[in-house]
Amino acid sequence: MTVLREIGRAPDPMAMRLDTRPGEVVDRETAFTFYWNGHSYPAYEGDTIASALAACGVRIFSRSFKYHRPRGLLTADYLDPGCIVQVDDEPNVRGGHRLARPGMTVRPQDTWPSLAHDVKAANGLLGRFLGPGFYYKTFIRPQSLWPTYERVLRRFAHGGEVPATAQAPGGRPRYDKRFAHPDVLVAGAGPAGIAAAVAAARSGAQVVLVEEEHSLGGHLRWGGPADLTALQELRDLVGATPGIEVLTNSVVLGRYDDNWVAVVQRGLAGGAERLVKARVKCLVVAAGLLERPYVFAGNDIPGVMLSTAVRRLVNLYAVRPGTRAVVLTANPEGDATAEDLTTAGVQVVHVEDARRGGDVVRAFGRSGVTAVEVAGGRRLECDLLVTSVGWTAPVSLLTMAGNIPRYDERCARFRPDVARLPSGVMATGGIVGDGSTAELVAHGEATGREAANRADRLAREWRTMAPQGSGEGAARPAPRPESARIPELAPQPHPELFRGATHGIVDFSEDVSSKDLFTAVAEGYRYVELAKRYTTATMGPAQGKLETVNVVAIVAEATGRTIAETGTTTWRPPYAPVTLGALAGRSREPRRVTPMQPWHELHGAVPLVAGAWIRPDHYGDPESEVLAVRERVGIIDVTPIGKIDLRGPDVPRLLNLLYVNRWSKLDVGRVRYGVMCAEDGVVLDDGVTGRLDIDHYLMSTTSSGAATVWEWAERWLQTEHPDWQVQVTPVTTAYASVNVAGPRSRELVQRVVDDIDVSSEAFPYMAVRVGQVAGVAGCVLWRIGFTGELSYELHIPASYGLHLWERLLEQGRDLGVRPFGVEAQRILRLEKGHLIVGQDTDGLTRAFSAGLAGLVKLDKDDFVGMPELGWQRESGDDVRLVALRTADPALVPHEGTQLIDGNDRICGRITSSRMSPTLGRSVCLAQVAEHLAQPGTEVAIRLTDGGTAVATVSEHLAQVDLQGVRLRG
Amino acid sequence: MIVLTCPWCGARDSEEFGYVGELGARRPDPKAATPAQWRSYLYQRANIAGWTSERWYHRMGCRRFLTVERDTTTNEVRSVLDAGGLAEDQ
Amino acid sequence: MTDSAARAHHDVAKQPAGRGHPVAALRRSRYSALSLLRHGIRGDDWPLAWRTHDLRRGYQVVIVGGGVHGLATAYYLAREYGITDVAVIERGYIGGGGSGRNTAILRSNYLTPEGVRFYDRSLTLYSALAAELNYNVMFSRRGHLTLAHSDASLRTMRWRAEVNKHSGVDSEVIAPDDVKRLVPHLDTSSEARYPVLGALYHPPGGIIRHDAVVWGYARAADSLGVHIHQDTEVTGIDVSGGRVTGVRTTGGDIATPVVINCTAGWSTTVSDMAGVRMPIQTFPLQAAVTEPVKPFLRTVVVSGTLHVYVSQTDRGELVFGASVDPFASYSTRGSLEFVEGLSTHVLELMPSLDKLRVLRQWAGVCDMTPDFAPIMGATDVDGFLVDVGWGTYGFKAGPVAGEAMAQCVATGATPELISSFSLSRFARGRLVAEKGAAAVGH
Amino acid sequence: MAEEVPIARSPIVPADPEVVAAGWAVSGRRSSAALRITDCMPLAKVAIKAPLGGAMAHGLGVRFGRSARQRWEIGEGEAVVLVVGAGPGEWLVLGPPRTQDRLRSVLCHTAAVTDELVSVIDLTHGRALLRLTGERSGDLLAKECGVDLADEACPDGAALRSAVSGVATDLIRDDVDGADRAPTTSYLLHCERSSGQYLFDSLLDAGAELGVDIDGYVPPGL
Repeated sequence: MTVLREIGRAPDPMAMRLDTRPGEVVDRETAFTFYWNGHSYPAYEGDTIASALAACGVRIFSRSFKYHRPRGLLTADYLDPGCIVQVDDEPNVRGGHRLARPGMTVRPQDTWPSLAHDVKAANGLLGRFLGPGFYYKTFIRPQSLWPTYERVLRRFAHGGEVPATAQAPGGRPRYDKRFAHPDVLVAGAGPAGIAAAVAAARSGAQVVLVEEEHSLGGHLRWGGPADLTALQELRDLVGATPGIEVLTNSVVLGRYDDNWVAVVQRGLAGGAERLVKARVKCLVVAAGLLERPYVFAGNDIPGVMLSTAVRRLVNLYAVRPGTRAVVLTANPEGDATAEDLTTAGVQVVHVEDARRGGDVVRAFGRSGVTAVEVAGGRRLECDLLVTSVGWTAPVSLLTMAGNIPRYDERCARFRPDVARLPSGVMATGGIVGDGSTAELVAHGEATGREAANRADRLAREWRTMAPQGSGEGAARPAPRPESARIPELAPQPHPELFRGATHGIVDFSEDVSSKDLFTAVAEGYRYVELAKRYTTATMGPAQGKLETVNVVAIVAEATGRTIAETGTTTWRPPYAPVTLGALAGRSREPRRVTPMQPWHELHGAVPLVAGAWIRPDHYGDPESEVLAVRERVGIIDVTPIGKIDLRGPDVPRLLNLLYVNRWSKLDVGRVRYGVMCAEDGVVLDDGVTGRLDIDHYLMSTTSSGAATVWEWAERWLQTEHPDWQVQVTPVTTAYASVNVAGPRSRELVQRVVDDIDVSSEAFPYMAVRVGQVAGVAGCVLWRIGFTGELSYELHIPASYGLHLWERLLEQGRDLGVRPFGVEAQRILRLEKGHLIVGQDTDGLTRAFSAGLAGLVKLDKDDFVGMPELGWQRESGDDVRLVALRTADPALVPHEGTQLIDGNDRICGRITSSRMSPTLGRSVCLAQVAEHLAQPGTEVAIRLTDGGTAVATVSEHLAQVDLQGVRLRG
Repeated sequence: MIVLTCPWCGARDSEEFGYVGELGARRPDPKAATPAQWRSYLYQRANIAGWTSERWYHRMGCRRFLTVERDTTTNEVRSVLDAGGLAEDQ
Repeated sequence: MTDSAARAHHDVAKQPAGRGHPVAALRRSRYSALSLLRHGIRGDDWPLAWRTHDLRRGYQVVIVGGGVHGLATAYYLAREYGITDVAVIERGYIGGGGSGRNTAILRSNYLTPEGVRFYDRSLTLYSALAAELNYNVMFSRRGHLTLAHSDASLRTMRWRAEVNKHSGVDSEVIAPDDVKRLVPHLDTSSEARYPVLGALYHPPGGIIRHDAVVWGYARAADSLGVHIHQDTEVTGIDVSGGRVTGVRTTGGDIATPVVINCTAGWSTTVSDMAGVRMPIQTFPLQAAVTEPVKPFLRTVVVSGTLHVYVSQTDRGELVFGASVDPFASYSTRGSLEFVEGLSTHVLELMPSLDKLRVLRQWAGVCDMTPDFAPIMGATDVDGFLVDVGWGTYGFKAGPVAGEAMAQCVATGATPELISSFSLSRFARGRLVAEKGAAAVGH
Repeated sequence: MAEEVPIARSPIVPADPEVVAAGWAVSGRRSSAALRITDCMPLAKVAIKAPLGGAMAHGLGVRFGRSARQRWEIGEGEAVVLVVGAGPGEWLVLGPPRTQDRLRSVLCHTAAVTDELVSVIDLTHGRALLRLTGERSGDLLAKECGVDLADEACPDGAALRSAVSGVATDLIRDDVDGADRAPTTSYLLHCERSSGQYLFDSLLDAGAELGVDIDGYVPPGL
C-alpha cells in the first residue's frame, strides 16, 4: 500500500536540508548514517531521529492506534505522538527527542504489512463503528467467542517490543541513583528558569537547574536574532555563576510530599540513566508553555504541524518542513513562523489569521496534506498546514503540590493559582504568564532570590535540629532580608481556539476524536474523568500534555458547561515516562553471611535463602547428615540465631513480661526455654535465655525473629516501662554459633574447650558456661537440644568462627564428625517434636494451640497476651498441634495438605512432614481441630492427588527419645 | 518520602523509620479487663482523617520510639517527640 | 434473623415483589454487534447509559458509595427482590474510588474455605456478567500465578492449593519449568536473588475492565429504576432509638430505614456518622502502568515475597500493583519509593523489561482489617448495614458482595456465605484465618 | 589444652595480597588512588550504654552526634581512642588493635565508681568497620545514603546513624591528613558484622565511576 511504500522508500539524501541557519544545533562537520525501516539514512551530529529523517523527506513515521491512519510530525519534540519508534531493542523511543547515533537501527512500531487488508479496512470502513467503547457494546454473545475476539483486540495493541531476555551485562545500560540536597531546584531552563537559577546561586544557594531538552534556552533557541543574543548572554551567565549544577536531557519526574523531587538524567555515557532523588528546600517550576493542537477534520494528516514544530525543524535542525504552506495563526509565534518559512524558502501560500475570525475548516489528503479549506470555503493547495492556536501551561508539578489551576478565558488556558502554592514551591516564566524576554528574566530573578531566602530559612531550621553540627563552623551568615516583591507577569489576551467547525482528532496517540467525546457525553459519561476513561482520551504515551485541555473544552462544549465548570483532570506522576531501569537503579539487595560461609561454599553447601541470610541447606545428603548426628556427632552453623545482651536489675521483670512462662527464679549459669506471644495470644517467637551473671542475661531468638524481638523488647521498655533498669544490646553476629550435636558431642567439645569442665555433673542439661574455646576467650556455651541429642551450642567471638569450625572438624575426624545443614536440623527437630514458629504455628495460632500449655503461667501478675490465653484455655474449641502417624509408614504427605473429617470438611492440616531416617518412617506435625486431638484418634489426609490416607494422632509430639534421655545423658 | 524531624537525629526520610500505628486506648489491666475491653484495645481504631497521634520507631537512626503528630490527609508532620520522655538534659 | 436485618426486611417487604426484567428494560438500548452496526450506519446517538434524577425526600434503601459494591448491591436488590426504591449516593463520579483505581485482577485461590467459597461465587458471577448486564466487561481468564521464592512460601502455596481443590477450585502447585513455559520473560535461573522455586497456578484467575463493571452495573440498575446520584456527599446519618431514620447529603436530606455503607477508604468516617466504631485503618494502595508494548505476558504474575503483581492489558500496557503503603494515610498522591521498589522487584523477576517506561502511577485508599477479611452485614444500629473493610481485595468481590448484601436487606437474614465476616467477630475474638496466610512463611 | 590465640578474620575477604597484622588477616594492598576504601576491622570496638546526663556520660565527654579523639590511660600505657556519641545514651569507643580488653576494663572500672547502670560490651568482632577516604567520598556516599553530608551539615567530627545501602550504619566524619598534610575528607562506616561484605561491595560498585580503589589496612589505622 502507498503508505508502506512511502515508509520503505529509499532515502533521498538531505533533500529537505536547508543552508546553515543562525541557531542551528546540527554539526555539519560530523555526518554519519543510521538505519530506518531497513534503509540507511544520513544524519548530522545533533540531529534527532525525526529531524534526520525529515531532512531526507520522510513524512510518515507511524500508524495510528485504531484506524491505522498514517502519522507524521506534529510537535517535533519529545511529546510528538506521530514519531514513537523502536530503536534496537528499546520500545517507544521518542523520535522527536532522541538524538540519532551512528549505526542505530530504527523501526516503525505499528505498521503491519501482514495486516494490510485489516488496515485498509480500518482506514476505509470500520471507523464509523469503532466509536468510543465499541468493545463494551459487542462481543457479548456468544460468550464462548469472547476469547477469540480478545485475541484480535490484542493484535491491535500499540507500541514496540521488549526482548525476552536481558542484554548481556556489558551491553546493558548502567542505571544509577544518587541523593541530592539542593537549596533550590529549578525545573525548566528557559529564560525565566535560567534567570531564577542564577539569581538563587548569587544569593548563596546551591542550585540544580534541570532541562528536559538537550540544551538550555527554551523557546529562545528557535527565535530571531534578538532571542539568540539573549540566549547567549543567559548561557554565559550560567557558566560564570558558581553553585549551579546543570542537568540537560533530564526531567523532573515528580514533586512528592515534603518536596521530595525525582529527576531522571537520560542519555549519559553508554545510554546510562541516573535517578536523582532530591530533598529540595525550594522548588522553582519554570516549565514554560506547550503549544496546543487544533481540532478539525484532517488535523492528523502528515503535514499538519504546530508552529513550534516548524520553528524547531527550520531553525534548530535546518530542515524544510514542506514546500507550499498555509499558516493558521492566533498569536505572534504563529506570525513569526510564517516569516521563518519564507526565509527557509517555503512558499507561504496563505496566512489565515484567527484574531480576525480566520479559521481552518478541514485538511485534505491521506498520506500527506494536499489542500486546506479555510473559513469562507476557500480551498488552498499545499503540503504543509501550520497551526498556532494557543498554549497549555504544564502545571502538573504544581498540581502534585496540591495546587488547583484555574481556567483564564482571557488567555485561553489553565493557569496555576500561584497565590496558593506551598512555601516550598514557586513558579516563574510562561507557566505563570506572558512577557518579553526582559520581563520573563526579571520575574525569574526575583523568584530565584526569594527561593534562595526560603531555602535558607528551612536550612537553618534543619541545622538547629541536627545534633552532629560542630557548634562552631556550622553557623551560616546572618539571614538575608526579605527580597523585593516579585513583579507581575500578566498573561496576554488570546482567542479561545480548541475545536473548529468540524470534528477531528483530540488524542493522537489514542485515535480519539471530538465526535467520540460528544458521543460519550451523550451516553451519560458527562464528567471529564468518565469521558476520559470511556474514550481513553489522554491515556496514551503523551500523558495528556497535548490533549487534556482540548478534552476539557470539548466535554464542556458537549455538556453546555463552561470550561471552568467542567474543570481540569488530575495530573499524576511521572511528569515524563521513565524506564523501570532508572527507577530500579543498581540492584541492591542486602545479603548476610556467617564467618563460615567461605568454608560452606568450598564444600558444596546448597544455599538456602532465608530472608537476607544465605545459609547451607545441606551438603548433598541431608539424610546421612541426620544419621551422623543421631549415631555420632554433627556440627551446624547456627550463627543467624538471634542473640540479645540484657543487663540491669529489672531484666527478670522484662523476661516475665515478654515470655509466657516464669523467670523470677533462674540461677546464674542456667538457661531456660521461653515462648513469646503478642497481645492477641498468638505465638510470636521462641528461644532460650541464659543467666550469665547477677544482672546479665543472654537471650536467643529465632533467626528470622531476631530484629523483631529486639524491637519488641525496646518497645515495651521505652513506651510502657521507661522506669525499668534494663539495657538491651543486639549481639547476634558478635558471635559465630556452632551447635555440636550427637552422642559423641561431649567428647568433641571436650577437645576444643580450654578451661571448662563439660562433664555431665559440672555442665548439666540447660546450663550455660563462659570460658575459652580453641584458644579464644569470652566464649559462651550452653547445653540445649533442639535436635533431641546431647548437644552444646558454642558461641565464639565471630572473627574466630571459621577457626572453631575447622578445629571441630579436625578434632572430630576420628569421632566421625560431620557438618549438617538446615534441612537435617529440620528433620532432627521434627523427629523430636520441636515446633518451628511460623511453620507449625501461623498468624492465628495461640499458645494453647501450639502444645505449649505446660509453659503458660496464667497466675503471673502480667505478661503480653495473658488475657487472651486465659480465655483460650476456657474456650475448648480451637486447634491443637499434634504428631501424626500415617498408617502407611512410607507415606510423606506434603506440608500444607489438609485433614478431612467425616463430613468431608477440612479439620486441620499437615504443618511439617519428612521421612525420618532414624525411624525409617514418615513423621508429621499437624494442626487439628481440638475434638480430634486425642491420642489414638484417626484422621483422614486428603492427598494432593485427591486420594485419602489414614493417620493416627500420636501420644507425644516427640517420636524419638520420648523421655529425653539422650538430651540429659 | 516524607520528612520526620526526629528529636534526636534531626530531619530524616520516613524510610528510616518504622510505623507502629495510631496511639489507641491505653492497655487495660490484664487481670481486670473484660474480653470486650481487651479486644477493643486490640482491634478498634479511631482511624481519623486529619491530625492524628501515632507511634513511630527510628529503626535506622537513634532507635527510639517516637510520638508523631501527623495529618493523615496531607501527611504533614507537626511534632515528633521521644515516646519515653527521654531527653539529652536529664 | 438479626434485628437490623429484620427491621430492614420489615420495611422493604411492603414492596410489591416480582423480579425485575433487565433484559426487557434494556431493550430500548440493547448493545450488540447489530445495534453497533445500525448506529454506525445511521450515525445517531446511543441513549443514556444511566439517567440523572432529582433527589427524592425518601428512599427505602440508601446505599452510600457508587462503586462496584454499592452499584452491585443496588442492582441485585432490584433484580433479585424487586426492591427498586433505592438511591446510590456517590460523592464524586461513579467508579471514581477503589473501583477505578484497582488493578482489576480476579481470582478465588484464597486460603480459608470460607474465603475460597466466597470468592469463587464472585468469579462465577463475573464470568456471566457480560451477558447478565448486556455490557462487555471484558473478563479475560488468563490464569494467575503466585510465585514462591522460598520453601516457606512454597508451603503456603501448597496449603492454598489443597484448600482450593477441596472446595472445587482449580489451583495447583507447579514447578519452575512450567512457570517458565507460562511466562518466558521470567528469570527462573538459580542465580536470581529470589529464585523461583515453584508457583501456585490458578487457571480461572484473570483480569477484567474495571470501569466496564461499574458502568455495566450502573446502566442495569438504572434501567430497573434505581436512582444514581453523583456529585452528592453524605454529611450525616440520622439515628434515633438505635434505628436509622435518614441520611443527610449535600443534595438534601433523605428519610430512609435502611442505609448500607458501601464505601472504601472512608468507611470509618461514614460508620462514625451512625455511631458505629470500626476495627479499620486506612492505608493507600498504589499502582502504576507502563507504556503499551506488543503482548508478551499472558498470565497474571504475583510475587508475595517481592510485593508485586503484574499483568498486561489487551491494550499492551503492563499494570503493576503492590502491597499497601508502609503507614496509614488518606492521601492518594503516589510516592516515589513505591515506583522505585516496584521497578526493582519487577526487574528481579523480568530483567529484560529495563527499558520499558512507567507512564502513570496512582493510589487508592484501602480499609485494612486486623484479619485481612471484610466486615459485612448488620451492626448494633438497626437498619445500618456495612459492606466494608475490603482491604486490597474488594474489587474481586463486587458481585458476590452485592448479591449477599441485597439478600441481607431483602430477607432479613445473614447469608451463610458471609456469616464469618460479621463485625461482631472481633469482640468475640473469632478472626478469619486469612491472616494465617499473611503471617506464615515470610 | 590451651593454645595460641588464632588469627582473627574480618567479615570482608581481604584483597590480595593477604597479610597478617596485629593478629588479623588483612589486605596488604597499597593504593594511592584519590578515593580509597579500607577495611579497618582490626580496630578495637567497645559499645557503651549509660544514662543520659549521668556521671558516665559526663566522663565520656562526647554528646550524641559528635565524636572526639582522646588519649586514655589503659592499663600499662596510653592509647589514642575515638569516642563516638553513637546514640542517645549510647557510645562507641574505637581504639588501636588488641586494646579491646584493656578498654573494657578501664570503662568497667569507671562505671563501677558511678552507681549507674552501665553496659560495656566488646563488639570488636561483632561489627564491620570501613574507612572511606578522598575528596569525593561524599559524592560516593550520596549514592547510598540519604542524609545531607555537606560540610555545613556534617562537619569533621560529626557522627550519625542512618541507612547506607539499606544497612543501618554509624557514619563518622573523621578527616585525615592528606599527602600535603592538608586534611582530606574521610568517613568511618560501622555496621553489624554479617552485612559487612555486602556494604563493602556495594560501596565499591557505587564508587566505580569515581575511581574508588581498595587500600589495605596498616596499624593502627586510627
